[in-house]
Amino acid sequence: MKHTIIRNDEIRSGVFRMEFDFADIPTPGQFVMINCGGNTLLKRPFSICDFEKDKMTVVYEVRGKGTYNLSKMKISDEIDVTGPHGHGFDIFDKYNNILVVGGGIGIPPLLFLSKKLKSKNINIVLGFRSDAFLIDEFSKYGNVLITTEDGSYGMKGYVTDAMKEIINEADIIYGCGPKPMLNAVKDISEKYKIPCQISVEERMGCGIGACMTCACKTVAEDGYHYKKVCKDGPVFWAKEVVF
Amino acid sequence: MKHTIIRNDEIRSGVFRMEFDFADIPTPGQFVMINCGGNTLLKRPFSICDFEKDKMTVVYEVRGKGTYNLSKMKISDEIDVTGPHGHGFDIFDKYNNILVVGGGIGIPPLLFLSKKLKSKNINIVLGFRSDAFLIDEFSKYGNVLITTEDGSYGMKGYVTDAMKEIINEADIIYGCGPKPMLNAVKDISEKYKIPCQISVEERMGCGIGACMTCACKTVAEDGYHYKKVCKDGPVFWAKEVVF
Amino acid sequence: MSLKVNIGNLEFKNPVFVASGTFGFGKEYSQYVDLNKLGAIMVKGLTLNPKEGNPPPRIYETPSGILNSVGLQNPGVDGFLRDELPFLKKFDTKVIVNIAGETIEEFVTMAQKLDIDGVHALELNVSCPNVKEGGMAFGVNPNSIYEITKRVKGVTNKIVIVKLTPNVADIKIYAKAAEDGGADAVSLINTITGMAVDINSRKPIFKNIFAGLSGPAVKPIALKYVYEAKKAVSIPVIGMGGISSAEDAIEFMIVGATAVAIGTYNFINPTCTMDILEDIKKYMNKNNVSDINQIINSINV
Amino acid sequence: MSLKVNIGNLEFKNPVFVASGTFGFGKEYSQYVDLNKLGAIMVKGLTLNPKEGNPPPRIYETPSGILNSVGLQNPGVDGFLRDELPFLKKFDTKVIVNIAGETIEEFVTMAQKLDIDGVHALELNVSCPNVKEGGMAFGVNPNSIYEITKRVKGVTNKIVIVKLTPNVADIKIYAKAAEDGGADAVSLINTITGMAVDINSRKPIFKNIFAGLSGPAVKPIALKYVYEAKKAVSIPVIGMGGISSAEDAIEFMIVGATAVAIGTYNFINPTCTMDILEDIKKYMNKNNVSDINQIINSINV
Ligand SMILES: Cc1cc2nc3c(=O)[nH]c(=O)nc-3n(C[C@H](O)[C@H](O)[C@H](O)COP(=O)(O)OP(=O)(O)OC[C@H]3O[C@@H](n4cnc5c(N)ncnc54)[C@H](O)[C@@H]3O)c2cc1C
Ligand SMILES: Cc1cc2nc3c(=O)[nH]c(=O)nc-3n(C[C@H](O)[C@H](O)[C@H](O)COP(=O)(O)OP(=O)(O)OC[C@H]3O[C@@H](n4cnc5c(N)ncnc54)[C@H](O)[C@@H]3O)c2cc1C
Ligand SMILES: Cc1cc2nc3c(=O)[nH]c(=O)nc-3n(C[C@H](O)[C@H](O)[C@H](O)COP(=O)(O)O)c2cc1C
Ligand SMILES: Cc1cc2nc3c(=O)[nH]c(=O)nc-3n(C[C@H](O)[C@H](O)[C@H](O)COP(=O)(O)O)c2cc1C
Ligand code: FES
Ligand code: FES
Repeated sequence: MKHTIIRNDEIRSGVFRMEFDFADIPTPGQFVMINCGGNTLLKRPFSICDFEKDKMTVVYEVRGKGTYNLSKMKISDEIDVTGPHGHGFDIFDKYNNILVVGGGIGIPPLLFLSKKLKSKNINIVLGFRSDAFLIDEFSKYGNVLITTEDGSYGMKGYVTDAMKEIINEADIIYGCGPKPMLNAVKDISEKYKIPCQISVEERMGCGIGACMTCACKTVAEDGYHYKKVCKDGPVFWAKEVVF
Repeated sequence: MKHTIIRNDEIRSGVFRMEFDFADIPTPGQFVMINCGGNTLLKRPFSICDFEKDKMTVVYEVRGKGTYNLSKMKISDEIDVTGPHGHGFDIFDKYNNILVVGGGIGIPPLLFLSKKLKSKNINIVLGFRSDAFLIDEFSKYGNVLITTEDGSYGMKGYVTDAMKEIINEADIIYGCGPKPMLNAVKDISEKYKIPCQISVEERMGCGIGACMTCACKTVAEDGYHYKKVCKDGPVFWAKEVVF
Repeated sequence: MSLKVNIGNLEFKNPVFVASGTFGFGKEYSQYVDLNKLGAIMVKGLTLNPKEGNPPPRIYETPSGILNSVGLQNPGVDGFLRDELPFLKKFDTKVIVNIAGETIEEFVTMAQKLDIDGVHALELNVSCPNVKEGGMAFGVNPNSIYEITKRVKGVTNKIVIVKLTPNVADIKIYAKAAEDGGADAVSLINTITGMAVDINSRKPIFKNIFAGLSGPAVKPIALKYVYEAKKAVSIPVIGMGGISSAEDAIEFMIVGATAVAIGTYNFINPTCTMDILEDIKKYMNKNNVSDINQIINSINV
Repeated sequence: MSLKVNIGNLEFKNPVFVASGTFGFGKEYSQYVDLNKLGAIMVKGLTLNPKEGNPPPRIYETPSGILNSVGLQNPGVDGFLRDELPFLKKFDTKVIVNIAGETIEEFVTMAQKLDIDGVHALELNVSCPNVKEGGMAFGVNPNSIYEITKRVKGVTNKIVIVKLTPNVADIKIYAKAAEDGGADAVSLINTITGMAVDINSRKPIFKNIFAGLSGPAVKPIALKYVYEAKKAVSIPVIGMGGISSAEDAIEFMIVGATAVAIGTYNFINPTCTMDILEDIKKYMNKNNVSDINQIINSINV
């Protein structure tokens, strides 16, 4: 399962966009597992940011040694990738008004989602700490609203602040980002009674549902149930997830 | 201790010549320790094959994962190298007739040695299993005699066969190669009472004399003594070494 | 060339198994691996009742290894029989069911429920470091090992394998206790207890503080335990712990393993078991070994 | 910012030590490291008489680790005093002399010979896996640990540190035995017993069959032992096993290590101790820790 790197550019300080050849067609919200080489052992999960015939894009932030190694790879180097894995976002014909909400490095999978949405009215709220990325790409698929924590770009504040202004239009919310953001998005969706799907993260072993390490606590009749982020998710209905 | 690779070519199937920038001036027979990257841990020892102002050459054979990783490195990649380490060959003004004997991947350090020898009469016997390498380079410094085990190049047979024909001329022998060859060279040197220095190999930890892992059995008054290949050697007087 | 090995009265088509807890119930890996080609599948550890396991995080990477603290999340024996066994029965491989009781009685009850068609062997997990009840407490007590083995043997016709923990000083005593209890084989090693700390919060990474180390890092330790266990017993030993290549697998067989199980490395390369199998054949060819049994316990000391 | 730590009545300028057997007698590394900057140097294990050690090979790389079987090659106590101590005395660091007796009497004799200027502490090596006499046999017996510690304490004014082996099931008993014997500190872990096999010759790589595993691979295991040891005793613990970075060192301190020692990683990066020291300072700065003692044993469970 070797794949050749076509592109690996730093699109913002510490954030890279990597493209590699890949044949299997994914759905939005799915992810791939990449062997980052060096002395890493486990493959790392990355959401699919874009896919065109035989070409996959992931956007990643350098956080530890795996993503650091990845950032040092060059065009025509080969990487070991498996996937696409997991259960992505469900797309419904019945919803015309879509609200897409992303934060930080949770934003990449929402690009592929936005591209695949066929609805008329798509509002995309993207939150960054400071420098933004992928804005032009998102603009092709909907109305983009940017928030930054330091106010350096777009609105100053959090995505949840921006969301509130357009929430009344929304028939469904799709979210991906850090846990506190997802928790806040879940709360808003419940308050406004709008269906909401979120993509969650957890550390993974196998990535395919065999090892039970990627537990996500979900509500169950008799209390709670640990579902698998890699197989049942990474996208869950917000109301299912116990934070 | 980062050094930039200037060249890394396959000079014969499975044998590579790597050049990198290096400032510290070595003597023939010394070695460097190279971090081969990937998931190797210990640095690997490699003899210095050549050195010109700020430029070091090593020639290595792909044997395991370290040398495999090394062979995949590209020009301008950086490698972590320490050295020069160890006690190399002693060069004596008093000897005019030199016999240099090398086998297989033990040959590289003898090139740097041959270059530094100032004697008039240098015979160089190089043994290979089949394909030879570095022949042209050696020819600059002495009379080269080649043996191959399969007879594909030069004389068919072992270096020790070829040695016998010119042994009478020799004032000193320098040898490097696989253990059985060194043992045979030692025997010949003792038979003909010719001083002989050989470079031996052992697995290493630190490479600088601190860990006691690179033991070479040597003769001692009270039986034997384990000397350190990395510090006392890798070059020893043949008569010292207990095979 | 014969790759067949025997444990008790059971014949396995080859000695390459997959380790409990790393291969689910086979379904997920069946997209990568032809399950028919595996010597055996050791399924995820089962408890009598369904178990939710420990809160996340449950996995943490260490140098050439992983710490896990799954805490035996599993659907319970009945869930397994209902939802998983039918799928496994479709394949021509051996199914080894790993069971972890909180009490001796639970082991017995599970063994009874599992004494049915499609299950070929039981692996008694007396060595799970990630659960509070039972688990390793049994595994570090030779009397418990003896007792559990004997009681389970009394109620089942299946081959009984006892899975040993490496968290003991002298493995020989524990292997012997299993043999004395009537075990058909012992398997080892389970994970080695370890821990990790988040230096920013100064909290242990895992809620349970400790977790189990597996993967290539543990191989030299596992190999030593297998060698020692084999010296202590005459029943077969199933070796595991850090195997990632045919070379590793052969090392384990040379020191005495009749079969080997691959755990963590399935995560790194999902087809590694197939590669290992092919490379074992190459090794046998190259070394003129016509029967894999010639390798087993052939160490030359 | 203060990096000073205390063990018994001895003050160390910082908690970054180098582990016995990996740093010789300091001389070799002095070209890479300013020895004055080290908290302490734990010198290569000494025996009463010079010792030649085991035949090669003595080292073998494993995933993120190494197996070693040096077998305590060393110049003996007298050789050390004559040829090595004078060099070490030139530096402003603490010298901890690691000693390994084959008998309790040998420990006592060595301690007496070493009760001189320039030696700051003794580390009793009751845990070497690579020698036949003494070594680990002492380390797996709490009574021996107690006895050796008590006897040595009776003849020396130096700080006495007892080096524990991880090849036991319950480290707490052994740490406690050292404390009860009067030890000023315990240090751990020594190497973990492991093995490796050459699949072509089917022989063990090492003549002694077993060897000692060290390096990053063992870190999660070492951390657990240090955590447990610290819970069992009130004397300081010196933590080691697989440390390769300041993060690792801090993990050990958080779980209870008053100081840490770097072993194998010196081979990989000869200046790693200096890097670790600098990065510990950065961590302290970033986390507003003014005194390193605020980190020690600060685990938040
Ligand atoms: C389904 C899924 C999709 C993801 N998509 C993306 C993406 O598109 N782009 C991107 O940059 N990152 C993504 N991540 C996170 C990414 O997997 C981690 O950043 C990466 O594994 C870190 O590897 P490392 O070796 O660089 O860091 P490590 O040294 O392993 O760890 C560095 C930090 O990353 C955290 N981390 C490690 N593994 C994970 C994990 N599996 N999930 C979350 N955090 C982790 C650790 O807690 C630690 O704080 C995704 C994670 C999941 C589970
Ligand atoms: C002083 C000295 C100088 C050397 N000079 C050269 C040189 O100029 N060119 C060259 O190609 N090789 C040289 N070697 C050998 C070289 O160090 C090994 O081939 C290399 O370490 C193998 O690394 P690996 O990761 O590829 O193989 P590994 O996977 O580590 O092992 C593959 C094989 O190499 C053998 N090996 C491993 N380490 C050593 C070692 N330290 N010494 C000898 N054999 C070893 C193993 O026994 C095994 O059979 C030298 C060794 C020494 C001690
Ligand atoms: C995520 C994970 C879950 C495991 N679950 C079980 C289990 O349920 N029962 C069991 O006996 N062993 C379990 N193990 C231990 C493995 O079966 C195996 O003994 C151990 O991981 C060593 O092999 P390895 O290094 O090849 O992984 C588990 C291991 C891992 C990594
Ligand atoms: C080559 C080598 C030699 C060692 N010699 C000794 C010794 O003489 N005395 C001792 O107490 N420990 C000895 N050790 C053990 C180390 O001091 C240390 O306890 C162990 O290696 C774990 O630390 P590390 O993983 O950082 O190497 C030795 C370790 C190695 C690798
Ligand atoms: S990562 Fe293995 S089950 Fe999800
Ligand atoms: S390699 Fe450490 S002493 Fe020679």
